Amino acid sequence: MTGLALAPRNTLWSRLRRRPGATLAMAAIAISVLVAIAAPLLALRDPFSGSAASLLPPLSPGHPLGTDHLGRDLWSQLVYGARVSLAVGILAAASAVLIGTAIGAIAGYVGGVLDNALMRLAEFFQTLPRFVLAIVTIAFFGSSVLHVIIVIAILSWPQTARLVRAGVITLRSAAFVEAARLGGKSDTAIVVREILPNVIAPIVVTGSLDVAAAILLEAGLGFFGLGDPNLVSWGGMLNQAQQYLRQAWWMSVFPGLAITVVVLAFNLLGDALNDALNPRLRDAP
Amino acid sequence: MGPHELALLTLRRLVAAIPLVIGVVVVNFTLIQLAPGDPTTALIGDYPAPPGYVEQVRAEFGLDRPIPEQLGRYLWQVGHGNLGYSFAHRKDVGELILERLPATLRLMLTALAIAIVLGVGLGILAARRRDSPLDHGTRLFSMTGYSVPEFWLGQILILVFALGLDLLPSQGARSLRAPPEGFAAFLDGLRYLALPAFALSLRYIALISRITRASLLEVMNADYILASRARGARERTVLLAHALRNAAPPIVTAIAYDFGFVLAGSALIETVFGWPGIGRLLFESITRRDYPVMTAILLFVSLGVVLANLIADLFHAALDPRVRRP
Amino acid sequence: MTHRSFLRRLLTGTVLAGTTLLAATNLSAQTRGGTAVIVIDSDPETLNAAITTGNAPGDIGAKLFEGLVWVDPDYKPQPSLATQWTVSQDQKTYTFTLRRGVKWHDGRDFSSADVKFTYDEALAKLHPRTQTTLRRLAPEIETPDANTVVFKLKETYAPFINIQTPFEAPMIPRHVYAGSDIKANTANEKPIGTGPFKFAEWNRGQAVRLVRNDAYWEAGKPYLDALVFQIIPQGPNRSTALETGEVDFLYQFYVSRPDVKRLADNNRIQAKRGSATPAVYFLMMNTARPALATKEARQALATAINRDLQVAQAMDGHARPGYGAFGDGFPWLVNADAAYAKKYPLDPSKAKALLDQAKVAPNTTLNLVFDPARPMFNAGGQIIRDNLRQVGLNVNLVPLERSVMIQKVFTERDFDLTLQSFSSSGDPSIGYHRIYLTNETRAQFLNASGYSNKAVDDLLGQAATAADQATRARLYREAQGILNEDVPTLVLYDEVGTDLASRKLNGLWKGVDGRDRWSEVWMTR
Amino acid sequence: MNASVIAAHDLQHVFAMRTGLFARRPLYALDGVSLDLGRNETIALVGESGSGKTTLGRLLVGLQTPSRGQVTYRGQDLAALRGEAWRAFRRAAQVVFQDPAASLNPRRSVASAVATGLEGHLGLRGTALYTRVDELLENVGMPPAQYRDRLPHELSGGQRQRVAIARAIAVDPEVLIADEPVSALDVSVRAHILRLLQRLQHERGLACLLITHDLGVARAIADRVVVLYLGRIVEQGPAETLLDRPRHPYTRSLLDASPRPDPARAREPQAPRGEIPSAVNRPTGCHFHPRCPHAVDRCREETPNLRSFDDGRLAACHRAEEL
Amino acid sequence: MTEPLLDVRDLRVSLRRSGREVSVVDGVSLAIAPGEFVGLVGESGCGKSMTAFGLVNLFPTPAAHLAGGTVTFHGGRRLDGLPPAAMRRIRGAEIGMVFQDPNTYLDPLLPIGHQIAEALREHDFAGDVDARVLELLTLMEIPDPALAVRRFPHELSGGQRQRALIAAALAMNPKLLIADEPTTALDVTIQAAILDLLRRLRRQLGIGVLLITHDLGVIAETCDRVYVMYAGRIVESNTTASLFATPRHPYSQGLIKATLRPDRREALFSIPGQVPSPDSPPAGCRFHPRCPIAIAKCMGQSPELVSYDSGSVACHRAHDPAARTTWSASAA
Repeated sequence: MTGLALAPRNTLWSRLRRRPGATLAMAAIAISVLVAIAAPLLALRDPFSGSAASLLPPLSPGHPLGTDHLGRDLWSQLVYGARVSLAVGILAAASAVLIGTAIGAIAGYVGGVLDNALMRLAEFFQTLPRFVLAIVTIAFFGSSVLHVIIVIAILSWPQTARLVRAGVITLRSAAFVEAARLGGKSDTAIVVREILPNVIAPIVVTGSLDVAAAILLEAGLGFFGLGDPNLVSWGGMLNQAQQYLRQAWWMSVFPGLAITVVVLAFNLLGDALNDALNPRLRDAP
Repeated sequence: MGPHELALLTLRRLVAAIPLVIGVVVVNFTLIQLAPGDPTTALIGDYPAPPGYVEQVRAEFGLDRPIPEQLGRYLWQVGHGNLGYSFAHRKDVGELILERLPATLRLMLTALAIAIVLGVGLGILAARRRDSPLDHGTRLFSMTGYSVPEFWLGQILILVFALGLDLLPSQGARSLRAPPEGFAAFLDGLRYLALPAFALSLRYIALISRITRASLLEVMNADYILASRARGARERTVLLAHALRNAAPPIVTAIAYDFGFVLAGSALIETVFGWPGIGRLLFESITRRDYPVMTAILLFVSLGVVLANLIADLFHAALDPRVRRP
Repeated sequence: MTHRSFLRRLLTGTVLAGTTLLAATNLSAQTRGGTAVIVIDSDPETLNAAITTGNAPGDIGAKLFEGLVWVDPDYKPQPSLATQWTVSQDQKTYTFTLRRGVKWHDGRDFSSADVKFTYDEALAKLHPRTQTTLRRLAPEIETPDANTVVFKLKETYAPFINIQTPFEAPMIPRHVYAGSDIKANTANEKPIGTGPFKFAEWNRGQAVRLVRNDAYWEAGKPYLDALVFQIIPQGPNRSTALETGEVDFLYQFYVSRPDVKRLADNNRIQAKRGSATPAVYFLMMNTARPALATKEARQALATAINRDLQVAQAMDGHARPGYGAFGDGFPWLVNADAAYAKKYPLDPSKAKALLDQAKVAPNTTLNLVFDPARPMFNAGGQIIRDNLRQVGLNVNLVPLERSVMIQKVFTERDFDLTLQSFSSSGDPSIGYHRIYLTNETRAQFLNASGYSNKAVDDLLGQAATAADQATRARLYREAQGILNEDVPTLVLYDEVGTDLASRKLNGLWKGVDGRDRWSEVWMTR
Repeated sequence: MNASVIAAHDLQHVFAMRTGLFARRPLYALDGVSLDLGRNETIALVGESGSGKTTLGRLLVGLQTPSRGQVTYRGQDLAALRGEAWRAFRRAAQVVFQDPAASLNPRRSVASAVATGLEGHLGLRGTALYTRVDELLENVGMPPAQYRDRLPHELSGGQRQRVAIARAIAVDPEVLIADEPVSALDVSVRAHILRLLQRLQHERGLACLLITHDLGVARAIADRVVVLYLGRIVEQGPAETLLDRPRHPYTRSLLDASPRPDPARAREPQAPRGEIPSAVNRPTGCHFHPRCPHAVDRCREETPNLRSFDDGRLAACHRAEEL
Repeated sequence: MTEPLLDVRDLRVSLRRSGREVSVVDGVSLAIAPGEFVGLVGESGCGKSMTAFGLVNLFPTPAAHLAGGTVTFHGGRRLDGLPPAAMRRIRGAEIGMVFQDPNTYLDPLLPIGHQIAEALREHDFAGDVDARVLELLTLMEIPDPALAVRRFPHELSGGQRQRALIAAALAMNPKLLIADEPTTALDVTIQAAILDLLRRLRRQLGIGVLLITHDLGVIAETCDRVYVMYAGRIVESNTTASLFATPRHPYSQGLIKATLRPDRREALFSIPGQVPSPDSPPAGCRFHPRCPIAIAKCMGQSPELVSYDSGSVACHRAHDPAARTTWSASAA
């Protein structure tokens, strides 16, 4: 039970900072978020503005990363692409975590038939091939960023739900929860104020990993040409680059690296959080 | 574990899986039916069809029936082992899948074997030398492997190993020009397997090594490990007899859980490497709106996941006497 | 003379000169043996070429099956299963004399009964393209003897002999198919033809393997022992496979355009530029939408869209910029006076003025629907979006999966602009009329622009049945005059295809279509 | 003895225990237990683990519902309480749990733990709440200024248990169930807590049920002792007489087995034979007979009833008189 | 005392915590004669377990390590500084260990016979392993040994599990058994049975036993001699009888007084305050903040362990008569 307890913030922070990967990851995430926010300032040109100067290699005058097959500036696209990738990743993961937490908490706390039904549902969603369903659904609803976010969220919640449920089940009969019950607290207050704060650790960890997974999934959809062509996204850039892999490696390498780095950062952060939050893996008490 | 216990356990898990599988079939079917677009367009080609032709084709394949009726018919057929008829391939779906299945199994099992061997190995190394440079290096490698988009990686691998170094073939599953025989055919197969299997396995190497490491670290803190050491057990014994055995369940669970995702991954990898398996068939059938093939493959994947979970359960039961009690 | 026809003459000349030279100097250079690997992109839906127009079945079918004739690079029919033919004065009766001693792959004799059966039961009912033609011609087929077939047509049809190819009219065996459901016959997976190669095996997802037909009617041919059709789904990987020598032949349909230059520069690879069948890529505008209802608005788009950039970037140079309503793939019909280059040179400020004139509000948003599986549409859409932004129009790109796109565009007509490509199928009357003819059926791959002009309908109707080329040319020029002014559909470019092959292969491109005449291909060892 | 506040009447609590593919067998956690808990008295409930002590405690405060029998609060059946009446009971019966580390939310401060019932039951807010919390902390010997804002992990075990006690008494309960309140604490500080409980019980006239496996703890503060074995009461009576002269062989064996800090006591090994059986496989007759050195045939066949003796004790042993 | 079985001098154990070294065992010396039953008692957090682990240089956390002192074992062999491989051959063969919670110290996935045999196999037992396992189970009075060998931990009761753990610890006939709170997790009746077993084994096998417990009652009933430990140090040692009769150190006195007895009702007593954290031990006598008779010297100067009669004590006021009944005044 104490295994689910989140240690006070300051010590978490210091434990995180002691992990070299975590520091790097947080720095990378912070930079990419800043880049996404400051995209209009950082971009050299309109990312959609084409020219006859197509397939210029990196370090060409005015195009630090070169241009794509339509003569558009790759650096500017990369910078604007960060917006879509991060927005999709973060919003999708946040929605998945919200849905998962709500469902997991209800299932775990109420128990019985409802728990059974909800967990069957979760199991069911986990059995479904996620990527394939995402493709079908996006093809059906059309490829807008909002749809991508919704689809990823709907397909990603079960993991969080299971973890939250497990935590809630462990805690719902914990002595301090029973004490709160005896203290006349309502069920909602017990779940929200007593139990959930103690199951935050796995939620934060899966949340962070969900961001990584969502960015990858979005890239995969983009790669299959299911991204929104009215926006610049890294997956979409990779899709275009496919055709020019041999002529213009830069079209593929830069967005591919950008995806890898950001996904890696979120994965590393999740891993570090997991280590930092898991008391059984901690150093001696 | 006696055969009786095993049979009972298997039976129970299978019974529990039935509603799940039916649910999967129903939802897959409904979703695909809801999706716009008409499978007959694939059949008709890029040319205006004569009047009545579309209707004729639709009637022929029962596509003009109400969806519940189509679903009912489909369920009835599936229950009788008939997976339907592929428009795009003009062939029985069951046969089509069975033809493609061996290639996918070969790729997936090879990738899985690579992933298990390397993943568990790296996980052990990292856990044994926790917080050492080796640990950090292994984790960074596995993390990177986990973060690289596999389709992108596949193309880079082709660029480097097939084009740049001219070491390995980039496409297909075996030499077609002059198919070798006997042992040479086996080696030939390995050459073709190398790149796609590696590209597919990288993610799972990462996944398995992470879980192995975490699980081992947790187990290594267990009291019985201390007790075994206090008994004077060699580190090898501690690791093999106690730690790995106890750390195995979460690893096995993760492998089983990700089985379904391996297939999704193989849809991408098989497409990139021209591998003649189910993953690519799935990808092709999605682009061709080949409903029966899609539903059948989705069903297969779900069955695969159920089966993988069953195997994992049996593995648990074989490993853990506490689970054996029904 | 257009640039393109000049190029073709030049190329044809070279190839012909080459063969003549070879034939004259060293006949024994044509060695027997070897396996050639040809790329296809996916499993063929069937191997019965008589019931499909798919590319892969056509490719494989051209080696397995034969038509009555084959067509040479000058579009001249050459004897194949028919050794000779006569045409009646009214151009409605065709009499073919069949080759004697031709055997099906299973050893049975080929006869006129097979031809009649193929036409009546397969082509007229099941071949997606030929059946439309035959519906109009409604031929009565007579078989006076085993080696003679007589076709009596209802209408004249200039290209009738030219459709007797293995692609449009492949002969299938009556004794195998008679009395069965042709679409479901198991022979579709293990086909029996008369062609130079026989079916051997089909590994789904991997390859279709054909072997030499030792009993082929043309003695000594084919040269190759076997053909393997390897399936490679992704364009760039197909290029790679050709470079690494894993495959030997890449038909233009399967070529990834950005790779062509690099591949053509490879000294192990030979290239042949030029399309067998003209095809146009165009922007269709929905005239039912207020913003596009006036011809000034549509002319504004024609003036604002950079067709050269489309060619250079969307097609990587493998196209010719849009010439007019029918492109320039058929040089005999082009109307130079009404050419886009004259009427609509790129001029954003003029486009703006036209938009003002048409009272199209600035910042109007137009939905551009396309199938994202086609790379040139993705790129083309982006270019159009960028071009139109310069003149104050917003374009919202709407990529839709093919079948959804068909539904949205052709059935529902819920679009402002759409990118499409139509093949001429060898004659403007087969492939191009449908772009402009009044269409109320909402069937797929017809005119979805809502444009309807009685004058155009009449002109095209006459052009379809006119027997002599000069008349047809005049009718087409007149139609272009109207269509290039109204621009319901803006032709962006004419495709230029390139076949690529390993230099080890010799004797390629004997037919107008690179997939044909593989009986003459041989391999340097 | 005062009138009972909470009483158990013939309580039975059964779990279904899975024993096969479809088979389930009943597990009797409690079987036919009756007990009165009056004002101003402390009853010690003793027995080995698995005897049903904790289950009985939970049933008495309504955290679980019995399979059979009833619990009454001031004569009313708990099962029939609804709305206000139920809330009144909730407030009247409070629990101090065994593990002080687990009974406090690791993320909430001492003050917020003590405030739980004050907010929930009494609806106190703001200054009134703070004042009351401080009083309570003072009352359990934790200077509020020093401890109010601490988190549980910053406290020692004894301090945590004092916070838990403060939380329990905050709502002025009538009944306090203390489930092994000192077993997780060091010997040296147990007395603190017991003394605190004793004082509060006296001051407030609480009905106190002390659940413990430690006869020393029972002896220290209990007025009455109730001995449970395999879900049944085997002996019950005033603490002094019961622990000095046990009537039931089980009570005697517990006493014999309890270590005491007295090397002079020449204790011959008298541990009862075997171990407490599983509640799924209860022995026939007297459940204790397999371990009882005095068992006769009758013990194996006939379940002994709880009988009254003239010294105010009850015992369930066929041979209680002889031994 | 002739040659002791185990002679520990000035043992120190430290923990690495947040980059700092924290001393948890601070100069402990103790000795065990062959066949002697010695108790080590103190509150939790006093360093009892760490002392035991320090003896065999095996710690439950990688943060802990030996920081000094000598450990001399049977035959004058030094255990401190022994290379890991050599230390391993001592552990389980010559020194057996039994732990607190039999539930967690047995591998749940292996039959107990296997775990008992592990001790034999890992030390290359010369005889018939299976026979030896059966013999051990019989010795531990586990019913039906032939069947029990194949049982898994979860199929046994708590008492039987502890017996299995003891069997594994005794498999190689060690000369010393370290038992760390072996009965704390068990019911009193089972505790009594296990203690009976330990006493019998000591008689039968003549092994020395170091029993670590917080329960003076357990000590009183089993041990020949006792060491009392407080905050990482030994504060008093004596024969059991003498210690209980005349405890010299205020801490020992307090512990005895605080122990609750079932046989008589005594005033409730507890030692005020709590064990200091090893991060910041008090200066001087570590017990002084809790000690009612502490004087200025106690705060400044750490008392040495001084021998008297049969025992020794570390208290500046040990010879002050008032220090014999330290807690009489404060008993409330």
